[in-house]
Amino acid sequence: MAANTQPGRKKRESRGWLAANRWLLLRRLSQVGILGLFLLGPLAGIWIVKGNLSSSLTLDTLPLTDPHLLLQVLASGQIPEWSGWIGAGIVLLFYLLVGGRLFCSWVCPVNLVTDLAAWLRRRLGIRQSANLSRNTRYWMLGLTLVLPPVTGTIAWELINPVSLFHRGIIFGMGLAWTVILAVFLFDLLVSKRGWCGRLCPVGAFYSLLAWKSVWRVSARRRQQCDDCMDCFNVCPEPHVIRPALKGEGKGFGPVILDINCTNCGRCIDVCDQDVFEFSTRFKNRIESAGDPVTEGGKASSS
Amino acid sequence: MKVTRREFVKTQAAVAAATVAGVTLPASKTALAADDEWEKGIRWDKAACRYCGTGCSVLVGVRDGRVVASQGDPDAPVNKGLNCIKGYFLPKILYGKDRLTQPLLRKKDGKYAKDGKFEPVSWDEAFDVMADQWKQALKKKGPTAVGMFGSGQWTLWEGYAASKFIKGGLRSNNLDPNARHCMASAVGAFMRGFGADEPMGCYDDLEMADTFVLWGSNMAEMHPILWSRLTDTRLTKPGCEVHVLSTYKHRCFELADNGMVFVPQTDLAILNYIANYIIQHKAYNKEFIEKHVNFTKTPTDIGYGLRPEDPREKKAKNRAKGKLTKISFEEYAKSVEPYTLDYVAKLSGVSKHKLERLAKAYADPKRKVSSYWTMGFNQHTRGVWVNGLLYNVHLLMGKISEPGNSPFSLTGQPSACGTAREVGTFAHRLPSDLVVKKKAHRDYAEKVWKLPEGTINPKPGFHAVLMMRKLHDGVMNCYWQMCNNNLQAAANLNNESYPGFRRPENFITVSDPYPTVSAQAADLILPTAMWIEKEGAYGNAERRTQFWREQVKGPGESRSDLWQILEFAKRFKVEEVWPADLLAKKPEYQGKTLYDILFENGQVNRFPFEGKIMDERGNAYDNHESAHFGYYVQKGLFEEYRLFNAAPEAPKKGHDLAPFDMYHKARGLRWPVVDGKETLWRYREGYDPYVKVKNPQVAAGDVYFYGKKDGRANIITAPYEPPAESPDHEFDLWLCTGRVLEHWHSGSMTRRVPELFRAVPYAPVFMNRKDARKRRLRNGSLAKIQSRRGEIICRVETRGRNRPPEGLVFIPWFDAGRLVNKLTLDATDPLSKETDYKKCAVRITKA
Amino acid sequence: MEICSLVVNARPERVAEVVSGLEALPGVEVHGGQAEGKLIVTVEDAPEVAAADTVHKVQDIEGVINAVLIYHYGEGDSEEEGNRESYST
Amino acid sequence: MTTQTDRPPRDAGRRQFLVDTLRSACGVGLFGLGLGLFSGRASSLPAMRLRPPGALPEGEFEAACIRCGLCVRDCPYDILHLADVADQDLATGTPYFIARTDPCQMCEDIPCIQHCPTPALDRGLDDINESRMGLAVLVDQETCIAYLGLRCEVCFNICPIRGEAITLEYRHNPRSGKHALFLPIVHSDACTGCGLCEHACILDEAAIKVFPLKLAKGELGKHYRLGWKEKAKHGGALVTPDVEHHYNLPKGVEYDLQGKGLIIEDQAGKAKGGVPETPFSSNPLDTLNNSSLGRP
Repeated sequence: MAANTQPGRKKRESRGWLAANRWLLLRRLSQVGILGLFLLGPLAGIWIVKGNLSSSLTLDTLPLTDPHLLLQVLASGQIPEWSGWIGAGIVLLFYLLVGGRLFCSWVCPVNLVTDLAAWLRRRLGIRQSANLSRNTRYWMLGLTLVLPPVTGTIAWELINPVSLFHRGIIFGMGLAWTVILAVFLFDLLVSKRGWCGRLCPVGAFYSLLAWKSVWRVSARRRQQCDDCMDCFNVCPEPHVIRPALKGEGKGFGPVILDINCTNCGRCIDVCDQDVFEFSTRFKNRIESAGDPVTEGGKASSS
Repeated sequence: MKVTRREFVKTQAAVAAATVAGVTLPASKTALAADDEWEKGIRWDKAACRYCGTGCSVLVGVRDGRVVASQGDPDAPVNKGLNCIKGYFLPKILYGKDRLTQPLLRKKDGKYAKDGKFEPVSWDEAFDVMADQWKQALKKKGPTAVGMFGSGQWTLWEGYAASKFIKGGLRSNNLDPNARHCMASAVGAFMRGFGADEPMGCYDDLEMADTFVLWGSNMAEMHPILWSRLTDTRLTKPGCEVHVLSTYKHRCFELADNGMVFVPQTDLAILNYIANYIIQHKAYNKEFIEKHVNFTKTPTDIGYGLRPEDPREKKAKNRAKGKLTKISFEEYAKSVEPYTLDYVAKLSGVSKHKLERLAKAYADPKRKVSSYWTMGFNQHTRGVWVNGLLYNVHLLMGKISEPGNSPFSLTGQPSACGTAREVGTFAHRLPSDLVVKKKAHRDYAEKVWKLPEGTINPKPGFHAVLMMRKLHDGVMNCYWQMCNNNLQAAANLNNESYPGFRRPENFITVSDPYPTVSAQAADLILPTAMWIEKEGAYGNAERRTQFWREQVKGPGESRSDLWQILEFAKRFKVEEVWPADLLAKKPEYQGKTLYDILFENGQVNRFPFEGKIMDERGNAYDNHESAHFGYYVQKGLFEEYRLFNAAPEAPKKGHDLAPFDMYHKARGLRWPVVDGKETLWRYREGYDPYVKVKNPQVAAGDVYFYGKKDGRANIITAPYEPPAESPDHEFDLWLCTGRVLEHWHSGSMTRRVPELFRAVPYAPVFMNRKDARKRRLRNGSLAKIQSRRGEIICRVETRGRNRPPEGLVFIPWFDAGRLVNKLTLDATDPLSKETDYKKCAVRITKA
Repeated sequence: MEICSLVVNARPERVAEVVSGLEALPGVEVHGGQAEGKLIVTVEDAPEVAAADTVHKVQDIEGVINAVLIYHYGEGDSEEEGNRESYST
Repeated sequence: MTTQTDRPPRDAGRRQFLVDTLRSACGVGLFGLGLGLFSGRASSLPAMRLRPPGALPEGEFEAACIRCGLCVRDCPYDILHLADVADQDLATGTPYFIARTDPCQMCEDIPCIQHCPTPALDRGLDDINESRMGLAVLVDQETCIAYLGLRCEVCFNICPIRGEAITLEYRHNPRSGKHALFLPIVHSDACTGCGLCEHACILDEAAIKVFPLKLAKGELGKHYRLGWKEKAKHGGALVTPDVEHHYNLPKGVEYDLQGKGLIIEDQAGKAKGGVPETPFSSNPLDTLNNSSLGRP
């Protein structure tokens, strides 16, 4: 069971540390890079981008707005300004095209906290995890859209850790760290990958955008899989791997099409057999059967 | 002061018994019983406010050697318990964080060096280095190489001691006060018109008059309590009218029934028009003119007091000439004839209707008119003329020296009258209107000061602007600036005063409580005890002299200006400064120091000092000068000074001051004080005791201007002449400078009060909205203001309290960070030598 | 510590005499009321002379019409009065 | 569109599914309830915190503001802050400023509202003087030294719309007898609530404070109008004007109904009111038209 606590160790030993963490580093670079861009203004006075993830203005021209937030504003009965609509449209298009929950692993600052919690949980070998259904986050998403008309305010934003943490870093933390600490402890002690995996409505919202997103992880060389289970241990959403990796018999293509996959690339990093790689949703042919899988084909996930 | 339980219970018992018996116990008992711990320990005593010429009286609360509270003096007739916002914060000005506590000398590796860094030194070392520098200068170039720049914020005896030391001791007349910047033109006009300085009316005219005319005076902000009284008269007296004339709209316009904004310098034309109106309508007081007035003419085209080589000076036909020549009434009438309503309306930009209404107010015999003016008239290249033109109007109507009718020259500083003008610390004057030019005056001064005949130099010394030029040229090498911040106040800082301060061979000493702009450019800084950290006396605008006792000790080694002057005088042996023949006339002075001769002369050290000054309520006060010198210095100086005004053989009459002790009891007395009785209106029989003395046959209630030999005042003609520098295509805006209510002068005290700094932190440039938009500026944007002499950067204020017309901007000069006097031109009134801070040409661009 | 206060009615013409008489007594202080002829007097216990005795003596002073006790404050023995913290902070 | 999950046999699976759904539904519901209550409390703005110019009224502001901080960045004087989680009295992340420490400088081009992505800050506002961030109220007339007769007027001097938002009422000072009081009076129709006056107030605790409009303003009942204002607006009496009144009066007594009332001329023929030298009115028509001789 040692492998369980240190997924990717074999890869690290055989191919070196870099190969075992390539995508992880890139992801962190992206997350910290985006944070850095926002911090350049207040810290160094170089105003490339103003605002925060909820809504921002790049070089005083390009507006970007979080679509989920815009929905909540709409739900509370307010009609956003044109810059709000355009900003949300751009972000929506991007994630629809590129990668749905890409936001969670490549942009969201809270992911740093939950990854840390998951890593620590693995190292400490904490195994008990509350049996929370993964669909709770969709109920939460529903809640965030129901509360505004009922309470007349965007209630979810009062404690939304994603915007709180990001705004805290840029505009001053205040007591926001308590909410972040709660998320960390929740993930560490109460439920494995509890927040991102089960509760976060923001993640749920972006997962909906992953419906037809192009950039996917594919288990192309799934035949070489030696069942070492490292990918399952390290993946925040383990249930997405099974059909792509083991579903050849049932006619599943090699591409992980589940909308909950955050495209984090950890599986690619840790797999010693190089089973996984980034590719697109179109390359979903089942090698053995020879015929390409049409969109509507059984192999594609609904 | 601890109150033991026993005493507390005993007081309770006494009060209980008193209430039963219906007896009132003396206040202290009941106050004790009121048991307000904090109040009990405070010792209250009266003092005159440190700031403007209004002269409000305040009570200062001291506990454990620190000023802990203040209040308006409810019994003071001027302010009756009220103050303005600066007065409210008086206790805080003593305790700025960066208060100077030790003499600081520029030194490099242990020795004085012009480019050294300031290091703390002892008083002895400071005075040794200073005396050495002064003696070198005296030896090389004689008395004109040294000079002192005094202040209208000095106490009476500080001015008197400085005058004695510089004029009597060092035999140099280079002593000028900063009152040269504020009241010199007023003095000039008083002397030419009436032969005696200081207004003839008093503050009660604020209640007696029914028409007020303000000329170049933002009373609402510069004399707040007087404005409060004027407003009250306007509210409560039916038919009362307020006319306000200024080059921009300020706070007085809120109350003005007839507000007029005129083009700078055209006040000369407006006044001539009014005189013309009065003559055309035959409204003048024929009988008054025939009995009490002479008509005279003054030379015109007299230049602008610039450096001789300036083209404008070369062009002047009668440069700085002021000799009056007699003319007839008809000639005078003809001289004002050209100033018709049309001409003046076009020239001044004021509508005909408004001008006519103003002229009617003056010409209506039933109306009691009081005119008030300050720097708008005095800081003016024709200041003496414009003061005179206003007196002409009042004299034509005979509306003068009577309750309600009063041309009243308001004073800027708290003791410009008391110290600078009455004590005569001007470069051309001796105490109480005597002048160094006249032999008789010099003789009398030498007699009083017990100096050999011929000590006092007949030639007037360098006035304020000339001093800066002489420093710049290296003609004058030692300069002692006391109780003012002239580097920030003097005009043309970049080209005149700053180079003068930093010229290598000059030695600049500044005495100040705080590290001001002047101190930063000085070579030696002497920490000064301020305001109630020394026994003092101020004379306000209505000839009211007010005393106060020393309430608290100055911080660290700070000493009063008086102490510094007397102590410095000890450094000069009489042989080092007087020629042998002069000394031969008084051989007993040989080997003595100037201090011995001038201050231990049997008169100044006549009154003993028992270690404490007591008041009538048994409170004891210190007096650090008297404790140091061993006699009651202030009383000695004051009583000797009274020989100039109260002694029977004094050359100039009508300036009598009461004995020293009366002033500690009274809330100030308005001189001349004869047999303990004050004078309210001068030159009017019944009010002024000297009228009968000088003219026994005067009719009851009639006027006699005894300042002049024939008892007649002078109406002096003066034409309109353009200012020294007007806007042109390159510098297209007028610049006017001045003050705001919340700050005093250069802000060295008031900007150290947190609340006042927060209220008005930095000097903005008040600008008309259209002018701002033409230059792509708007409210709050940074603008660069340039003149031919310098530039500064300020924030634009288009919605401020002052609303300039198009073509004019206003910048207050309280901000040490925005030295507006880098822009101003050092043009002066050639007669009074007072700088015109109200007009120069600037351009403004986006910073 | 014992303190009491009295109103001492004295003949108007002999007030000065009464005042000097009163102040001669130990622990007596006159606070005011000379004008009205009604003297406000406080009596404290002096060393080995109780306040009560002094009150009686007041009656016997020449020119005193009568003395009325208004306020009386008695407290335990007076030594610890010294160490009690005084009123002002 | 549901997620792929592997399924145990049919009926147990359905029961399991129902249980799961119910559990997460009520869990989320409870959480929603708590959040709703928490948000309710945040809608009453505390006295000390004011919204930027052009903000929607308090109830709607939190609904529109998406807490992006663009206004905080655009304010040239850095007066705006975003509310912290701990600020129970304020919706987290929404912008506010505190007048006493950093008042709004009333920029004419109002930079802070130009990039707001939602209607929280009304971009339509083009004149800063139209904004209503709050209302200044001179709450304490006992400590305001202007009301005590001193010449302060710091709040009047600093106000950018002096003369409309705040004026000085001159009143006789009865105590001193010869001075006037200069009383600052705030007018709610012009005051924008920028807080410059509260910032400048020289007292240790400001006597003039800016309150949210709801706290500061009373409201006149819709049913009642102010008669003199209506008459002025209307330019004349709304109803038929009063007739000319005539009275039986003893000799030498006049009666002015709308003005001075009873005017008793004293024996010397001089009416108490004015000071005419002659008994005749200066206007001949008065004498002619009011003469009893001419009555039809």
